[in-house]
Amino acid sequence: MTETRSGHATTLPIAKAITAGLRDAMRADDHVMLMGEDIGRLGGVFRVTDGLFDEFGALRVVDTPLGEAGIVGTAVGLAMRGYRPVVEIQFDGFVFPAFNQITTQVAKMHYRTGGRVTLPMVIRIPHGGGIGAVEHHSESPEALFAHTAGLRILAPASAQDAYWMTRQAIESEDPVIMLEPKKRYWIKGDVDPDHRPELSPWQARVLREGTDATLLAWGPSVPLALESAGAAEEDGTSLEVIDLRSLAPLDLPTVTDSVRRTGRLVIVHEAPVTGGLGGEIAARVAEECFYHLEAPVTRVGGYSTPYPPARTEHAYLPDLDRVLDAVDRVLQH
Amino acid sequence: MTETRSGHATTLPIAKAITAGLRDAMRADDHVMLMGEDIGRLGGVFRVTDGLFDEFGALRVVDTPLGEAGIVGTAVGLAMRGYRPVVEIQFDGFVFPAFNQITTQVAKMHYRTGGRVTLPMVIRIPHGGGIGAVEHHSESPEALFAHTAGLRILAPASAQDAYWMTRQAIESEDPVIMLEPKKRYWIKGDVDPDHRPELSPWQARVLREGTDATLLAWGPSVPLALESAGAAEEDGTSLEVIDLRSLAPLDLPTVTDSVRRTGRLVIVHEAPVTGGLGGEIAARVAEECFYHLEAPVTRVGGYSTPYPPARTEHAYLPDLDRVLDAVDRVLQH
Amino acid sequence: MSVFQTTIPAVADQEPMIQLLAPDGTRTPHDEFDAVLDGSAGGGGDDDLQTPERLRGYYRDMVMIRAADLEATSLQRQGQLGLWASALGQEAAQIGAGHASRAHDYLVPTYREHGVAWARGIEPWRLLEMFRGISHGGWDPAELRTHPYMIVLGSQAPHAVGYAMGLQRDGLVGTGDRDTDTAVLALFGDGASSEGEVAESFTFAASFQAPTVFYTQNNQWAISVPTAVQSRVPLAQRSRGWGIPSVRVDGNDVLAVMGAVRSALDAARAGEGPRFIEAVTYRMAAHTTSDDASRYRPGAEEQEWAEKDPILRLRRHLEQLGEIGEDYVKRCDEEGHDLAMQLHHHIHGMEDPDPVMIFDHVYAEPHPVVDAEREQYLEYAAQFEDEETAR
Amino acid sequence: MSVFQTTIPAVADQEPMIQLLAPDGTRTPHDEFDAVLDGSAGGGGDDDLQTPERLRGYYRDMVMIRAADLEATSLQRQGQLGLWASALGQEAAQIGAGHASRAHDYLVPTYREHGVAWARGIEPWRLLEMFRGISHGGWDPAELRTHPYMIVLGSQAPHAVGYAMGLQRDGLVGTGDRDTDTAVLALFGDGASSEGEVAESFTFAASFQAPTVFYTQNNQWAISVPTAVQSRVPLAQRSRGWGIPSVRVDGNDVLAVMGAVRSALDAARAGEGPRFIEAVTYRMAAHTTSDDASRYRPGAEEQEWAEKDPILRLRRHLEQLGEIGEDYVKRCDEEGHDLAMQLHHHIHGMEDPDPVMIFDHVYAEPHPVVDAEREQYLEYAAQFEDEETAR
Ligand SMILES: Cc1ncc(C[n+]2csc(CCOP(=O)(O)OP(=O)(O)O)c2C)c(N)n1
Ligand SMILES: Cc1ncc(C[n+]2csc(CCOP(=O)(O)OP(=O)(O)O)c2C)c(N)n1
Ligand SMILES: [Mg+2]
Ligand SMILES: [Mg+2]
Repeated sequence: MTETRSGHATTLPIAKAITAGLRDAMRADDHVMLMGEDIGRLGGVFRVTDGLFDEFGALRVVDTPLGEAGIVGTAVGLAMRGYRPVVEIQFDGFVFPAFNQITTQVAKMHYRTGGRVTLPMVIRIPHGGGIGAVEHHSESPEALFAHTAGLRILAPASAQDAYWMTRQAIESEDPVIMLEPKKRYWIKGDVDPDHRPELSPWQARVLREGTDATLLAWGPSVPLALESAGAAEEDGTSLEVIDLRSLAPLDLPTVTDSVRRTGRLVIVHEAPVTGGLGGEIAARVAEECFYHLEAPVTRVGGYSTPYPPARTEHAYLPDLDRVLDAVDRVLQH
Repeated sequence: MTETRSGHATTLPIAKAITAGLRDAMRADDHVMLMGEDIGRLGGVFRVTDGLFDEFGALRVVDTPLGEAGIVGTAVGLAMRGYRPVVEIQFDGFVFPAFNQITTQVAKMHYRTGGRVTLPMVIRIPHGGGIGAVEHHSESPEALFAHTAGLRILAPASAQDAYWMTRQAIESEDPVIMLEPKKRYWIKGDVDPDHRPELSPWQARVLREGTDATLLAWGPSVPLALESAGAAEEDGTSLEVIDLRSLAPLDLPTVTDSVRRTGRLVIVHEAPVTGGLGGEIAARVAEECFYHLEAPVTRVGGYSTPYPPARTEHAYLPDLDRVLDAVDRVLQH
Repeated sequence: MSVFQTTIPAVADQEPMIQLLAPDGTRTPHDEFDAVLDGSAGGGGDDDLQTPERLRGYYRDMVMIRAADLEATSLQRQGQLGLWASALGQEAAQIGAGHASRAHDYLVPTYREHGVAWARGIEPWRLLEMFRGISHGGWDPAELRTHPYMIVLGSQAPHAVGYAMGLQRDGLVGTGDRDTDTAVLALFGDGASSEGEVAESFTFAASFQAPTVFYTQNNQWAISVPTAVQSRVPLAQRSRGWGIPSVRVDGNDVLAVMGAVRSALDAARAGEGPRFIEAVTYRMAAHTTSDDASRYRPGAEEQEWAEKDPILRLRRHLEQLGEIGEDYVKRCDEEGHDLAMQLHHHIHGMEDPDPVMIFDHVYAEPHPVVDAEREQYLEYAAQFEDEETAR
Repeated sequence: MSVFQTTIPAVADQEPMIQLLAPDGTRTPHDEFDAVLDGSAGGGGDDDLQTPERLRGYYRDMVMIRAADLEATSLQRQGQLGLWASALGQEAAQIGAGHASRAHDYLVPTYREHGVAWARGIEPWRLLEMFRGISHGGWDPAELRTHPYMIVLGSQAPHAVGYAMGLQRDGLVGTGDRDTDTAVLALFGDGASSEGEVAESFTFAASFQAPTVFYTQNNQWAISVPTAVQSRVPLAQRSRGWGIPSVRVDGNDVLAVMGAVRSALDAARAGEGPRFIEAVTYRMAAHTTSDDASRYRPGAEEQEWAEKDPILRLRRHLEQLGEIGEDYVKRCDEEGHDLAMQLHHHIHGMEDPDPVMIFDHVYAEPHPVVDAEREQYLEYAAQFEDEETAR
């Protein structure tokens, strides 16, 4: 694959890093195409596809009719015809009309055909809460996808990851769901499109080393985890922070290595704790680090309720106080 | 509610116990109605609604057009009009076209309206594998529903529970998903329609007491858990067996009480272990019983793959050997 | 023959659009709708919907709801609302539909149905709760016989059909008594018409002949996507492949809308099965306050539609009838202004809810997990209050 | 004017059904389809699809696939298959559609498309893999230009449209070269036609004018539910509300089917957009081997349709033409018998797969979780082998 890049190392907000990733992928491979609602002339409601319609035209940046099953389902057909469709779901809460296609088709086509068909497609979903939105615009459905074998899930939390995960998701021969940290879209970071990162996208990254406990987070919760570690440091507590990055497959070794050192794990995510991905990680870590754990794995997440009205979401979402409270609890053990 | 019962204590297969539950509920309350594909004249592909079309007619036993979103979505409207619809999804794998209605509508209508609307409806799903079927007929999607706040989930594993949970699901003011253990439909048991059980449907039941470890299972895996406990006993191992019964809400106290006594927990379910409901339970038990656990909570379940072709499913599904192997592992700790 | 036809003309743009009021206010008679509007249809004795007084009422309603709508946009700019979805330009399509329904009908809206809500007697501030982010829905659907505002496009359509199936079972269809027979009006946009759930709703409604009137406000846009992407032929034709009779009306013409909606609802309540209406109108504002329409649509188009303004049109008609004076117009404007002020004060006076409400009404019956989380939350929140107090 | 009309007659049962072969085998000429069948349409020079040799070929194909189908049912009874979905009675609808497609077209079947598969050159035992439960799909869709059998009703329809959109992007539509231009045939049943995903597929295909021919075999039943529950009007009309021209043909008439499918595919490949065909046929057997049709449908109906048997019909036609003799009929029967025997031996000789295949092809790229589970499984399975060996 030729690496036609849109530019050299630069500073971009996450949203624009994804734009750059899409653009470079489209320049490098003319079978890469985009589909979704309002992604063409408007450039998407978050402007992530801004400028791509002008550059690549209506055949490669497709404003679709308003049907998510149709969007994902036609992408399956396009992928089987040799294209690499990148689909945008406008908001996390609107992925459910496509759930049948994702669960019974996207996830299973490779398996169903005994490996004869590969399905390289990407489903981009702006994901998570905290933006003051009305109902259905703040969901965190990652656990539903993580329980569905056949899917890969990436959750970039920095501009550099946003750029490269976009590229790598598109390059993957497997279908990838990319969860974009909606409330962090405008956070800037360095992006180096010239140097492919050494770390695989399917691996977690230790963002900050520490000794007293490990904080594990992904997507929109990563900045919170870092902030919490900063605050804890002021109190003399040393927290290791891991950005999970790949939610499927889970990179457990990076997490268990850390927990074996710190003896404590706090997992932070926005989805309801009940049945959330944190439970899976907690169960696995407890299995693998049974004798290293000084305290039970503790989860900080959304409550076991639907996402509440926006003016209460500050209390629903994990925040600095709740994370530190959980850290206190594991340290008191 | 008048209790018009179809008969006195008797022995019935699980499928027919559900039939009796439906019949008695329909006799007791003429707002109870059934909807689904082939549930009328045919009596459903598993014959669970057999005879009800003849007794209650086409307005109360409705053969619908072939659209799961339409079935669940019209049931929402009927419930809002004061009916108590009981919807049949023909097989677990066909619930996904209705996933948007279940996730964004059924689960959230009560919350959305600030409690002004109640949505008493039941979604019956024959659930699980082991019947030698083609693709999409052997799924175990319970974790997806358990992560969706607003839903209740019941999983009867005996004829008596099948009868009474049917009645109680219909009586509930909340929407209930009832997962019916498809491969156990023809297992018989005593049903007493005259005496409402003392145990709430939302509570787990200790089926067998034991001291060395706890086996937790639900739905189709319950007989396997009992069988395993029987086999273990021959080896001198005493296993406590719990039937979880309600998957949402989780009755954690019954489980933790047991684990505090036995110190060990093995969870058995058919769904893929990764992201399955077992992870949530393991995480919670580890949190609450941290100092009581002698070994990590261990899960026996489906692999992290799509449900495989039928001639390999014996290796995919938990069986006696795999359960006993897991028991051995927790005992060796 | 009814204007509700199952015939799709071979050439798409041959689909007629019924108009009773021209943009300059001239009234064209209409064979079928005139009798519907004057109450003489269906045996007669029904309300006359086009008395001068009523017409002035519609005018006032449209002015009021536009004032409220503009105020909501400005409240959003002031940070009082998280978002606002303006219905500017769709007043005739909404006020007409709302008043054409009978009080005992059940209405199933989208999230942009402010005129419908107004006509149903739902106070505007109730709508704003959702856009402010203090609740997900501000009224009791049973009491106001109006479904909650719905966000997931198309999801409400099967609810409408199910409700209508309930009406059938309740014996409230086809009795011949106008005050008994009931129907459901299901609203959705041109964009939402593409959702599979809308199609399944057509299937169920047709199959069970459920008394459902599907009503699309084709406001030309689904955010940035023009209606042509959803359908190459006039949307009105969509339902005919199910045998659901349909009609296309000028949605900026309150009388055409009322004629169509009233007559469709009456057919449905009489047991004649579902109907479908396309009301051709225009979303004058951006999609929502978060949207920038200049990125995708030409100003010329907005200009063109400004000339078809539904409020202006009805006023011109009333002027031609000699049934409206400067003073009435002025009074309406003032009342609109007052309403906007009320709204302003009401919203500015709204307190944020106690977050403990997060845990309320997740379930109707007790739920140990939610209850435990509520307890935890309260204990946790108390810590902070203690800290506050300690200072 | 084409038989593909966008006009829905006001009265449902006025929808014509094109028939070229009467049940007694009499051939009726047809304005439009005759030229399609004899290759003179579209500029001429195309294959003549109705030479006596070809007609005999279709007859033989139908006999063969019926023999295979009956054998499959008996294999199921012997426990060799988990399930079988018989296509008995739908041979003309399937063999006709299969042969009307061109080799470079892409076909998207349901789970009951055995005649289509046969016409595409897919050996019957490949179909049986799925029903036996040793694989979820027995062929390479790219190689055989045929999608896998699909179980979740309607789910394949958007795939067909997406594939067709790919063809457009590949420049394989509307070039005017018959061997280049390509189209997609999307099959689904009368029941599946109610799924929202089929409707969304209509929307996408119409919007993008993707070269997709939607083809419904209305075999009168969706398990126990008659087609009337899915649609009160003839299904052929369903697509017209999207402006997708459609036609209804006698699905037990191989020539009517071929005329419709060939002409629709040719229109699609020429860039004229999607088409929809309803082939009226009958599911002669129960839904599957698990079903008991006597619970819901009258024997009289089955009898009635037996008289419309598609194989008999073609044979009668060939007899009228004097183009078939006792010996040919006998030879076909014998070949059918041989095929059944082959199938029998093939299936009985099939070994069960090693369960380690469970872990193969979950992902195309390495996946640590699946790999670890495979390892665990192998270690675990080895224990038992050791135990076996130890004995
Ligand atoms: C299922 C779903 N997909 C996407 C969205 C995001 N969205 C909100 S409004 C809208 C456009 C709707 O257009 P239309 O139905 O014409 O209604 P209008 O906004 O014009 O009133 C979109 C795409 C949604 N709310 N629901
Ligand atoms: C989404 C979905 N719902 C339900 C089923 C169960 N099911 C299998 S076949 C069938 C009937 C299909 O009828 P039709 O589409 O007419 O095809 P036919 O079987 O007649 O060929 C049903 C309900 C399914 N496979 N997929
Ligand atoms: Mg619109
Ligand atoms: Mg059928």
